[in-house]
Amino acid sequence: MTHILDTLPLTRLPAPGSYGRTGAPGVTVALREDVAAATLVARRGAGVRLADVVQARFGLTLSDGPRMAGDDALAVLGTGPGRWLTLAQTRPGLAAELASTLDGLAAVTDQSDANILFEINGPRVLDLLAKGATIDLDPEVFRPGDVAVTAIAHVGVTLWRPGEEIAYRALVARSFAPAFARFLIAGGAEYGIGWSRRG
Amino acid sequence: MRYSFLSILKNGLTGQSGWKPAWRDAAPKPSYDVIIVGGGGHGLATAYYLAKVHGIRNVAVIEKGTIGSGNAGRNTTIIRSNYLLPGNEPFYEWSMKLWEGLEQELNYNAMVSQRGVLNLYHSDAQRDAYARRGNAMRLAGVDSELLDREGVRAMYPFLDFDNARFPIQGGLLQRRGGTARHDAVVWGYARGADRLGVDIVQNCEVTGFLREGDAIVGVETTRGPIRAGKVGLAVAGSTSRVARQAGLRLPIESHVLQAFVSEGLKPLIDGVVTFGAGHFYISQSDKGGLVFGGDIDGYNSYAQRGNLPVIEDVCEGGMALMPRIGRLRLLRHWGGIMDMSMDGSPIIDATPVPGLYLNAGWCYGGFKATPASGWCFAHLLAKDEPHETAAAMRLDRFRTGHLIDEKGVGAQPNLH
Amino acid sequence: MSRLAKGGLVDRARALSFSFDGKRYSGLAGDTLASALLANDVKLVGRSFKYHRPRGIVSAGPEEPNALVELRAGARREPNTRATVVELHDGLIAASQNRWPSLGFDLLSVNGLVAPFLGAGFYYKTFMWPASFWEKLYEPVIRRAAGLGRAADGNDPDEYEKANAFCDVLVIGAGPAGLMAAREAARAGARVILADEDFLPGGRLNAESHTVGDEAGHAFAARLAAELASNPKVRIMTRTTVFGVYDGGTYGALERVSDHLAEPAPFAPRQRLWRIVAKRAVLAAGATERPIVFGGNDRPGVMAAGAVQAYANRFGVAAGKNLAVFANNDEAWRAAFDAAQAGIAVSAIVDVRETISPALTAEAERRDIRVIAGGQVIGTRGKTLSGIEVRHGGTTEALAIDTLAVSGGWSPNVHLTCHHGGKPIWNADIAAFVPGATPPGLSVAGAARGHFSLSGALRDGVQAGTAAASDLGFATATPEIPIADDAEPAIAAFWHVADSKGPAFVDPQNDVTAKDVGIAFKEGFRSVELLKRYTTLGMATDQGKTSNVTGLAIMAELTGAGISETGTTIFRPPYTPVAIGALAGHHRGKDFRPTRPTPTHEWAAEQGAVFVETGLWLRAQYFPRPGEADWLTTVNREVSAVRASVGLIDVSTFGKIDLQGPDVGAFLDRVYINGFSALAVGKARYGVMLREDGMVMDDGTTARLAPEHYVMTTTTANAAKVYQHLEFCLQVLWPELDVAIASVSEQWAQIALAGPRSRDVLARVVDDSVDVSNEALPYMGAIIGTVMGGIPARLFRLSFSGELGYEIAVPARHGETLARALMAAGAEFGITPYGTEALGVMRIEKGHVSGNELSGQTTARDLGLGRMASTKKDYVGRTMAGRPGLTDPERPTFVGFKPVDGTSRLRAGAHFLKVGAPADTANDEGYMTSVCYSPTLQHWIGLGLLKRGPERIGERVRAYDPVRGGDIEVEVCAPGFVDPDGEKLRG
Amino acid sequence: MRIPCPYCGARDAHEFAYLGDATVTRPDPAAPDAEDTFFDYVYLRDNPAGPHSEWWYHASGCRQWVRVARDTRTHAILGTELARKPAGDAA
Repeated sequence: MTHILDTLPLTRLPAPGSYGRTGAPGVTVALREDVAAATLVARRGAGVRLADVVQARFGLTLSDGPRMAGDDALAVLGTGPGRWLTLAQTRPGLAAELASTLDGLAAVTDQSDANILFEINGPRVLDLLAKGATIDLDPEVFRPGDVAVTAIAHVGVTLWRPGEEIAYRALVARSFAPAFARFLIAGGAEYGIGWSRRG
Repeated sequence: MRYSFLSILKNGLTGQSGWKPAWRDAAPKPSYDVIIVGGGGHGLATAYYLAKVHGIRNVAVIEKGTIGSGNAGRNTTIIRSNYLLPGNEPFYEWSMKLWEGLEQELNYNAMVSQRGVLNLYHSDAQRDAYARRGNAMRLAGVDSELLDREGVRAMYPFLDFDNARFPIQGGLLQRRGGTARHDAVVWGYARGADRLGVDIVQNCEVTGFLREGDAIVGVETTRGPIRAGKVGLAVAGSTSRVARQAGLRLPIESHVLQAFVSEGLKPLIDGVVTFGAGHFYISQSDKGGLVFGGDIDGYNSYAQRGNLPVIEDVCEGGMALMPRIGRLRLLRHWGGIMDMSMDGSPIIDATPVPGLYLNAGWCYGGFKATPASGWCFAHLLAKDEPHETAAAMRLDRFRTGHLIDEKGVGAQPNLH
Repeated sequence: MSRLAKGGLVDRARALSFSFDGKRYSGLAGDTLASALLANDVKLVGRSFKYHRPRGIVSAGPEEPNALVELRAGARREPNTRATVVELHDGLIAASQNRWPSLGFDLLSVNGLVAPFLGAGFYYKTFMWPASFWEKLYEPVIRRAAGLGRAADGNDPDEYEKANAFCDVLVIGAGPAGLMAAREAARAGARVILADEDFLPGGRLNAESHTVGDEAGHAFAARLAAELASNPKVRIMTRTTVFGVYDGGTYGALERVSDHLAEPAPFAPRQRLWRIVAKRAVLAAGATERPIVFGGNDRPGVMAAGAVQAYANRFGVAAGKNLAVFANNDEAWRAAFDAAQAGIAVSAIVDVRETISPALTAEAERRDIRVIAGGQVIGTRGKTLSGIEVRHGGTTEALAIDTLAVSGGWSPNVHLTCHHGGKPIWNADIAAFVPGATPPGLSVAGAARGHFSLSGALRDGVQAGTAAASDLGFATATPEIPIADDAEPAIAAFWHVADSKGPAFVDPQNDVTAKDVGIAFKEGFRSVELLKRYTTLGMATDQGKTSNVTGLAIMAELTGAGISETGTTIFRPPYTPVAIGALAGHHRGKDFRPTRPTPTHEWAAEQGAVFVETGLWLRAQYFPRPGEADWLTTVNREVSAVRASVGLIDVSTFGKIDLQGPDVGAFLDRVYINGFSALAVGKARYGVMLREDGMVMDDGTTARLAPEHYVMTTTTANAAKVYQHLEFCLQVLWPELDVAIASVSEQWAQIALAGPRSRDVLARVVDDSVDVSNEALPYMGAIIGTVMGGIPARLFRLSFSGELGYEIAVPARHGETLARALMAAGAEFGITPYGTEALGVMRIEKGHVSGNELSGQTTARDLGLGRMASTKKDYVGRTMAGRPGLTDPERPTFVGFKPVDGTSRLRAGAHFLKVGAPADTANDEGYMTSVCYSPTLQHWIGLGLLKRGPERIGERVRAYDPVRGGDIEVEVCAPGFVDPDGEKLRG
Repeated sequence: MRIPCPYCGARDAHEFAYLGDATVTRPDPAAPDAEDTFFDYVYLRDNPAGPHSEWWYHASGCRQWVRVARDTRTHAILGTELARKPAGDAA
């Protein structure tokens, strides 16, 4: 039998459609490439002032742990000590805006093209993610707003849970995105995967 | 007793009643000319050659447990002399030559089996690196062949040539490489040394050193003090622990290397094959088990066991290279403690402490070195000068910069 | 047929057809292959390893030593599969193994005739004469005779996958103790995983006939399993073997997802490897019945008593028609009673004990079973068993039976407790090894801890589950302990009928006999470790589950040391063998490792590129055109096109690191051998960094985009390593430095444009505001601008090729657009896409070092870069680079080479010898690192490391390449072959 | 092996890259005995059987260098801390 992996592209993202078991999909994946992103690294000794300015200007609390604040319009994810990833769906000038606002407080690096965002939902989403994530994603453990920078199937992933819903976002480096897609489809085929692209 | 067809016939007819102990379980005497600490292959071989080659027979091998219970019994049994650097290659080739006559020398069948060691390459750069190595081997008078893809296919048609992530381009073959039965090597040397008068003292752990001034004149053990003219350490895996008792701090870390064996099978893999695009190498024992391994776990350890990531990494390599082994089963895995030196090569040298000699730093390559290690360490102990093939394996090379770094990864033992 | 008329947990309505050795049979849903074979009166199922003796089914579980089959066929063939754990499916195909030509008539059974000569260790004592015969004659014969089953005929067609699970309490084994432990932990509110290797939870509850309260044991198990299944915090994993205990509470487990099917359902894996991280674990793995060793004990029909009981109770199968029991313990009596209850004729119970519980003897009497107390079986007969010889009270007596149920007592399944080095402890009262030190977080309950009675197991399970939960802070209620109808069974240790008839097998699979243990004793292989290694005792596929204890007990008898003092070998993972494919999961074939496409991959594919693996990346290697004879023709064309006009290549794979902060300059001064703090804004500089041991780690260009903003490039191969090194320097060595770094390797696509017309092409893609003139963007200039109508870009004037060249970085999504725009802009100049081969040719022509030279064995000085090193500052590696061994002028040093005859092909990897010197190590003067055919010079050129190389320009040396038959003379030359003064670069 | 990363929480060891002994400190390169002290720093190790202080880099996580105290006989993790305090703690 030809396995589903043999039918998927190695160097491109898979085409929108259904993969694996037919019927209502157990997992749906939506890709977004239209999200502006920037890393934010606090200057030495400027962490407190940086948090104040971000709070004042963007209304977001910089977490000192792997947590997110904000929403799709503007979110900031803790990815390391004194280090955050900001994401925004409708702010193409995010990095420039941050750089000018936070001059002297943080190093800002545009990453809008560095990653592909995967929105992963559906009733079997946890079963699928368990096939790759070596962290405990139990909804009572990995709570709304939790962020994890981790590795899944040899691919580095920034994974978070935006809200109460059992649904996740995964940010994957552009060149690794096809490999991550292969992981999702190979593991999710038994549940049926609905695959789409947005933005 | 000598082993022969006759001895087997006789014992077969007499209900196997005539066999004698292969070696004496000796009690320690108060004093020896030379004490070898460590009853593994290297220590026993050293004692054997001290007695055989140098006529020094008042020798004890002191072992904290039973002989061969360390790395000698925890390796993947490969023998080869396919090294690159001039500091290593003559030594390993000398070892290979000793392997080639070992069984007749010892009157013990160690199942030395020269079925070839093939290192695969998957890129032009890797091919060039293997060419460099193969040519270095030829310069040292050692056999080597650079195979292309079809040459590899002819030997191992069932490797993944068609769907590989990193396609096989060819391989460096040493036909004289192969495997030997690791336990039998230990037993053969033990029996040989014993017959020449060496005392093999088991369950005797060294707890300290006897000193006179700066010099070491013996060892303290769990079975009492034993004096010696010279003390040689051959305790790879525990070198730092033992050497610390003599006040030495060494360019060595202890790391765990896992090894694996499958259930027994009818013959599948003739020689030794090493994957060049991942951490995996494999051979098949005469009993039919696939014996395989990969990378060290990568962290300091004395625990003789490793963890799943490396187990998975090794099996991923195995499946990438030979996808028909998927349904074969891993029967056992275990870990040995490697003396990882800071440049990936061993040390056979006198130490700054008079009377104390060091045989250490074998990384994951100690088994194949067993005969030459014993030979050269015996030479050093007997003559107080290095054997010509081990002259580069000095302890001070890290200070002087005369490193023997085959892999070129520098002073990071877990990368060697 | 030996299927009983009623009883058993099989589905009598669902018949399943299967074949064994080509013959068709029928079994029932709920059967194992072993129970189905027994139901069909198939008793001979395999041959032993060494003597090829006929063997039958011994057990009803994973400890099976004999009943190994090749399951399935072709590419799905699974050798050495234990028939006792194979769940029967419709259409199952199995074949016996290790026999020729047939199972019934195996020619290699002649080995048995010479068995007297083939004792333990005989291999070591012979086959040495003459030496050359080993590989040619002896070994091939041994190899063919050894082994067991055959590997599959093709690549494994099934998929495997991996998965992770986390829980508070992992319970291993769903027998009585496990079920109770899981129930208590779950009731306390813990997240529980209950894993069992069987397809039916219950363990021995399904095999025995006890009642719990007023419920049949198996009904009790089913009810409890259902209760647990309904709890959302509990996951019951059947067909799942926890095989290993690793660090940090990580357990390896194998779920046999599809092995009970002919082949996996669409999209389903065959097996799934679980990594279970558990805060606590309860090992409730039960116990394994041991044999008693006596002459002829390997004959098909000699079975474990508990197995006979399991086949009757669980599978509704009579293992035989006429049974005797040979035992040293009470449990076996229950097996006899259950067999009798199922309608099997029980001729006798032979118990080595003189004194037996009156309750048992009364029950035997009631069932009209003859009791032979103080008796021993001393021999057997029949191809499959037809009778035994019993010695008792000074006489011997023959009994005609077809099945002998043997029990030497039970060994707790302590395996997992040994995985962190714990040594089991001998408990003489129950004649068994019980767990010693356990891995952190793991406790043991039930029979696995030596509590062999059902009541004991239930009580122990309750306590273990409660303790695990309360240990984790869960509130536990006073537990309710179910009442079972039994007490701890009595046993008298007994191992070996010393003077029995015929070979007495300790390890039947490896054909290790009691006599072999004796040989090991005589020859001094007396410690358990040496015994194991010398005789191969316990090293077969069953890992000595039934033989280890017996073997060492016999050795203990010989040495006179007690079993306690003799000790046991420790069990290593896995508990039962695990398919290699499962440990690999999806990571095989193309998915062995991720494939990283460059931003211009699709464009390059359209251009007909041939791709090459560069680490995880796929890069365009060259772009063949129709009619080109070979790759060299293509590469020559690409190089010539660049040197004559212009070409482009994607260089996005280089590592790119953004550095910001007031201390970046000072930081770079410490990581590079040369200085960067004085680099002007808008300029780039080539830098070399060392490891702390003084060897070159990496090289690349770093540009200063703003006073406090630099961007570094690394080689493709070292991108991650350099980033990690920089973080080490910043976080560990110099935490006071205010430098922030971020990888921008994925953010920016970078395309190199090279050739005399490259400026013309560049000028057409940059926006009007950007001046790329020689004045505005001089050699080693770096500016920020926009291209293609507002796309932000970083423009660097760099060259790897030696030509006028630029690198243009744009956000990665625009990389492909940029490639197309450059192609369009350069069309009139014949712009040519080139690949890594042409890139390599041009850098060799130019004499740049690259990966082949950055071998980790070279110093900056070796590579001719020593003069770059600053003497005015410290930098990583400086001190160690000053060691005599690294500054020795005799070290091979970087130079160029060309063939003296002007035509010979050069080969990288060739070694240099003085002309006329013998080809040996003493004369080895270095080696060729890189070669190419130079279309510019029209001959082969090379780079390499030669002793005192730069002093020997013009000298001839031998390039010796015996592995490819090469031996030519080459002339040493300066490494820059093309435009050595760099005029093109600056033009 | 699970390493409790001070930032990310418990993670499998495969997410980390190992460097080794964290008790050694880069010496003063200007000191007259720098060659000796660097030799010690780069090459000599206590290599204890027991508690060991060592550097692990959380390569697949927060990319922090973590000082891990671990027993080399049992692999038990005794404690972890970041090599560098976060920038928020004003220096």
